[in-house]
Amino acid sequence: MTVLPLDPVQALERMMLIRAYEETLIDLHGRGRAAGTCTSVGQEAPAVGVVSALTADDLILTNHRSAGHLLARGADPGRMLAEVMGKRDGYCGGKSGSLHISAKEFGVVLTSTIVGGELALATGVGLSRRMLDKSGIVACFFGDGAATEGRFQESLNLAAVWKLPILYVCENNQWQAFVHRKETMLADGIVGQAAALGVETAVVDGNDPLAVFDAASAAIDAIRRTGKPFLLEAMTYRLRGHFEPDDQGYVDKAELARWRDRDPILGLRARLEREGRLTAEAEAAMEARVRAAMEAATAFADASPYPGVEVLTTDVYA
Amino acid sequence: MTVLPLDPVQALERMMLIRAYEETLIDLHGRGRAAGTCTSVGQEAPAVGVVSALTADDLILTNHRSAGHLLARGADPGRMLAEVMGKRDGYCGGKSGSLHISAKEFGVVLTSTIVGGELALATGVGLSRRMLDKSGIVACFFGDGAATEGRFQESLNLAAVWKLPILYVCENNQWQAFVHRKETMLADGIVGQAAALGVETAVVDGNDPLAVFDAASAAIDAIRRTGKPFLLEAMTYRLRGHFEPDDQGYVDKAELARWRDRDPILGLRARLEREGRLTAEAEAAMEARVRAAMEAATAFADASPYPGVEVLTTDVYA
Amino acid sequence: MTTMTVNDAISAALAEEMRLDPTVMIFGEGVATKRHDLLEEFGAARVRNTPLAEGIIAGTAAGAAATGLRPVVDLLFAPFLCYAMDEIVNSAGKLRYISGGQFSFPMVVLAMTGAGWGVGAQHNHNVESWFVHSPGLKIVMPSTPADFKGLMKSAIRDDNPVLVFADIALGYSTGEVPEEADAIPLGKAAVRREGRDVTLVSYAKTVGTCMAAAETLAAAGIDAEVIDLRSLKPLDETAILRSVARTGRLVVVHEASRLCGVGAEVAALVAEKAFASLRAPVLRLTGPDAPAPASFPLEQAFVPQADAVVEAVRSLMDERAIA
Amino acid sequence: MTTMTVNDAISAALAEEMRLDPTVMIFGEGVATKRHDLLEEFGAARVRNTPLAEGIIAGTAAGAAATGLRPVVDLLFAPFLCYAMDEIVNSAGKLRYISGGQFSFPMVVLAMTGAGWGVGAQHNHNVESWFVHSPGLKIVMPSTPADFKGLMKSAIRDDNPVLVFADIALGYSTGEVPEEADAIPLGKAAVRREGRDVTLVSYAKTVGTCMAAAETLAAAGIDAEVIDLRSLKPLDETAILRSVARTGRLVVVHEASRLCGVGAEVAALVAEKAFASLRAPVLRLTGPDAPAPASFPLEQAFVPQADAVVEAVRSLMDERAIA
Ligand SMILES: Cc1ncc(C[n+]2csc(CCOP(=O)(O)OP(=O)(O)O)c2C)c(N)n1
Ligand SMILES: Cc1ncc(C[n+]2csc(CCOP(=O)(O)OP(=O)(O)O)c2C)c(N)n1
Ligand SMILES: [Mg+2]
Ligand SMILES: [Mg+2]
Repeated sequence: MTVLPLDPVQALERMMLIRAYEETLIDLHGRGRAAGTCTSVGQEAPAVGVVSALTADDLILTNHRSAGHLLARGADPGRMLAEVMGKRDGYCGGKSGSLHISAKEFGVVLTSTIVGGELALATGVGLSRRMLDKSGIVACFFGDGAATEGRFQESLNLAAVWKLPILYVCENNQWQAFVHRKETMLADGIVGQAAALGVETAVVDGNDPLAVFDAASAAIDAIRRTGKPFLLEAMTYRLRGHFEPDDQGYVDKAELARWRDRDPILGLRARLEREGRLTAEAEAAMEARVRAAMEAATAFADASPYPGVEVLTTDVYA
Repeated sequence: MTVLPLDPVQALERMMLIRAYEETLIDLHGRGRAAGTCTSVGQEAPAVGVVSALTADDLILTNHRSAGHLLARGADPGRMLAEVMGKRDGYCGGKSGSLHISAKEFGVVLTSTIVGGELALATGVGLSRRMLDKSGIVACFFGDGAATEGRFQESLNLAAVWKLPILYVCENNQWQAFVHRKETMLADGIVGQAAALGVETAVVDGNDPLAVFDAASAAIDAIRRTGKPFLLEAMTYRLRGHFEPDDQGYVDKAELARWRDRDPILGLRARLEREGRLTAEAEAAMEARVRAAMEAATAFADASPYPGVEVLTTDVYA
Repeated sequence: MTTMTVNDAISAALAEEMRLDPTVMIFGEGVATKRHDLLEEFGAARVRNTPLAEGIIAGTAAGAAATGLRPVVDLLFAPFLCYAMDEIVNSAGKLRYISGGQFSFPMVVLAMTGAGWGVGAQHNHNVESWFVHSPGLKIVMPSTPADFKGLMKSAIRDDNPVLVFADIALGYSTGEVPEEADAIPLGKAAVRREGRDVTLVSYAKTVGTCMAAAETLAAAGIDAEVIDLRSLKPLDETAILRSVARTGRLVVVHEASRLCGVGAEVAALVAEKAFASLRAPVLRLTGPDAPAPASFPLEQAFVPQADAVVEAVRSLMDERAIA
Repeated sequence: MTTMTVNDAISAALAEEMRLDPTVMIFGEGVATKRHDLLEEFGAARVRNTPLAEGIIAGTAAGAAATGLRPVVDLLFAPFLCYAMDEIVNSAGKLRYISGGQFSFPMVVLAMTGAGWGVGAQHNHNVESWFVHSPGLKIVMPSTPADFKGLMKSAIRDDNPVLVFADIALGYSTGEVPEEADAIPLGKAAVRREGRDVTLVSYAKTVGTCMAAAETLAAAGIDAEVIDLRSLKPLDETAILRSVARTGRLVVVHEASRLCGVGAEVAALVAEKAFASLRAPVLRLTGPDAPAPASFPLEQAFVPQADAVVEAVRSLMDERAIA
């Protein structure tokens, strides 16, 4: 299976959709219609860049900050919203909540809100690819915080020793809930640890979707070629709080401002405009499509009923 | 507090005592008088080398292969044997078993037989040294297998970030129970991981007690000077099986033979003889002292009664 | 008396004990950020953020406790304790015994649990009975601000590892707390309401459920006694047995699931030691044997409701045959 | 029929199921070294040694199970499961529910437990009740080679995570195993001895204790029924209730400690659903609420003995007042 080069305009629209989805959710939450949630505002580039480099056979594991990964993969924002709102038509029937969506039909397996959970499961998904002679690889998204859980070492070590086809994607967004990364590790990133375990690594500007796409494509090529795991660390920033609502009172204002200036959506848009690849009309059309998509999604989720209590104890056992 | 240079002749006698202690235990086990156990035969050098570099204020955490650490610290082989035999005069009143001896009076705290347990506790002991303004450092002994548990990363990372005065001593004996180290990690050792976490490291010939002493002394100096943790990896070999009895059927005979030739006791003895620092008489006297010590120890342990059932539920709560 | 929330009561207990004893400290993921007052008053050495790694947080607490400190660690949500089971159960709970009494482990583990936040089964799982089953630990799970404060103080002063579970739904509930609150001893239940017809035993948020049920029952002429266990270990067996000896009927109510839960223990205790007084079957009303759903109506349905308690009691009152 | 040990029965079940289903595999610390026969027959891809890291072993099993394999993992000793609680409880046990049924977790976790090896509390801790309390899991803890083989086969075929606890003291005990042993369904208890005066409910090594007690009691004219639960979850409530309905007396015996143990569950079940038949208090004989000591005489004293069972039953038979 071959992956087409990333169309930067499409990448922009995808990022805009992710942003709009999360802003919708924040708005719904503000109006008491959805639970609080973790957004990925500012981190749209790793989602779009990495997921665009995957094929349909590849599987994804992700964490509590997963909306971008799902949307980049083509998941329906209406069913996602429905899930977050606990509605019956959500991907998991409303049982999973705001942080947990998995969607088997898109190969988004096993979203874990236990930080580190995705790392613990990824090796097994990689192992099944190997043992069942599947061609797909596994993309495992996790945060810099997850990398301080011991499962990080255990997962990478096993993947290295067993040669499992896993693309580890660390979205190093500088924050671990209410703690800055600098308080939890001495190095600025985690590639050193991966390298010490024998895992090949690369670091990429996590606010540039095109750079991420290229780095991910190269990493995936290496995985398909060697069968071995690879760790890609995308340096980015969590522009909003940990969990909505969050006043970010603990955030260094200058640092936040610096990264706001590097907003991945504004950055790509400016670049495309500069390069004459994005007209005002095209932009307006994109905005309209995104707005329409989110309106439809909200209407869908609103219309979806809550599950009946009869499902309280279904799906416990197979 | 200053540490005297290691007297090589005394180091030899200490190693001989450790060896004799474990051979006594193997013998007692063979005769049904003691439970099976994990010996450190072949690994006497890191025990004697590191422990001799500690002062009385320093604390030790160790694992299931701990007899050498205890004996090097001056623990009474009689009370140790009594503990292993489940007798009342054992250091822990017979409750701990063959693998678990801790002896507060010697600063040997919290022996864990959960592989990795000592790594998880060491940071707390280091923290209490810091917070209570104690001068001592913490020596934490663990195996190459323990280093594949995620607690290894977690412990070193926290020690690095919090600047805890811990000397991590990895006795890399090439085995993790019935699995060769080469099956569980790609690198030949673990210093790379420690370095990636910002922990200073050194590798030493773990079959040469004098080299270990020098390396440990330098490491301890660094810890006392900088307040930061240090990892010393001693490359050695488990000459016997994982747990007595064990026919070592799974061990590569050539590798075993190579390391037998590097037996740390034979090595030091030959060297001292070569250098004319050990006479036949001195050697005989040492052997006699060790034999006498073990005879006395065995007699002591034999004479010690089993604990009464009334202590079955004592010491559960403070 | 001051009125305060459960969250404030916990903070007050922490501050007071840290003032009294310089060896008390607190650390955890975001602790220094979120407990800024404590950071200001006691400084960065005693109030610390940690890396995101529950196992080493709990292990550090155990190692520190064994060698002279009194650490409090906040592990956030009860399911995260899964990453720290070895340190809590195998180390803190056992190493005193294993060492023949050479070491003790004066430490406190804090965690939130329970339905009410809609965030699903990996944040909401009531696992207190695991720790009741394990040796060497103490467990408290209060229902009022005063109890949170008083029991938290005792937990910090205790020379053993104590787990304090805070039902998330109670965090912002308010109550009267004595100005100079004394420590409340671990292991004593509170009788929230006296009654002679039936004993309702509960803890955490479902104490309120039982109180509501008792009101309804009272209107129907049924006089329910409500016991709030507060401490799950040590368990106040005397309070339970004394009550059942009088009422002859027992319903245990909790949100944790039924099998091998605290309700099973209370029921078994009574079936052994108060059998002669029992006039009706012992009932348990618990959360279902399922992970906690996130969807609001399902999450509500997960928790035993006052109606169901009323109904259970009524069914017991009808068991005339046995009386 | 062949005579074999419990250990051989487990091996035989593994080999047979691996022959039948190519997606079955086994891994763990030393598995490929110690199960050399399996390695020879099925090759290094399906029989693997792992690094020493229980969490990732269990997590790998869960991830593999969700995506097409049927892994069996050997975690060695029950206390080591503490390192894998997140993967077993939060992932394998919950992610089917959380995902709204999108995934299932056909995996088996093997672990040894129980007194008899003298190696102390960090290797010997009977924690089966933790998993009974947790949703989404199944637990078996057999007492005979035939049951180990038959239940192990069912565990491997089951589409849910199943924990198989092997009482270490039973490893070398022998028994008859049918040549072409069929899978024994999970969730069915076995009546080891019929009797009309008292029901003894147990599992693992204390089933033998109950059988011995029953012999002694028979000599004294007391006819004990002995139920071997085999499966702790699903629990065969019907078998327990049917028996107690007839005998009116119940003693539950296990080595795990008392509080919130399986015995509490069985007692509570009976106090609710067979109350009318009960003619005497429900008794539990369990290990003490203490870590397991290593010293031989203490370790022996840790385990409930036949004498104590006999005495407990006698005390119940004397409760004439209630009959
Ligand atoms: C085991 C565990 N510990 C703590 C939490 C609470 N928590 C949720 S997200 C988070 C921060 C995670 O940081 P990181 O891995 O960097 O991901 P990010 O949120 O920055 O995307 C924390 C502490 C959790 N869900 N699971
Ligand atoms: C958590 C845990 N897993 C497994 C074991 C069983 N076990 C005891 S020692 C050992 C090997 C440990 O290897 P290493 O750390 O290298 O120490 P060594 O025995 O070589 O000294 C194993 C697997 C254990 N005691 N604890
Ligand atoms: Mg982060
Ligand atoms: Mg080793």
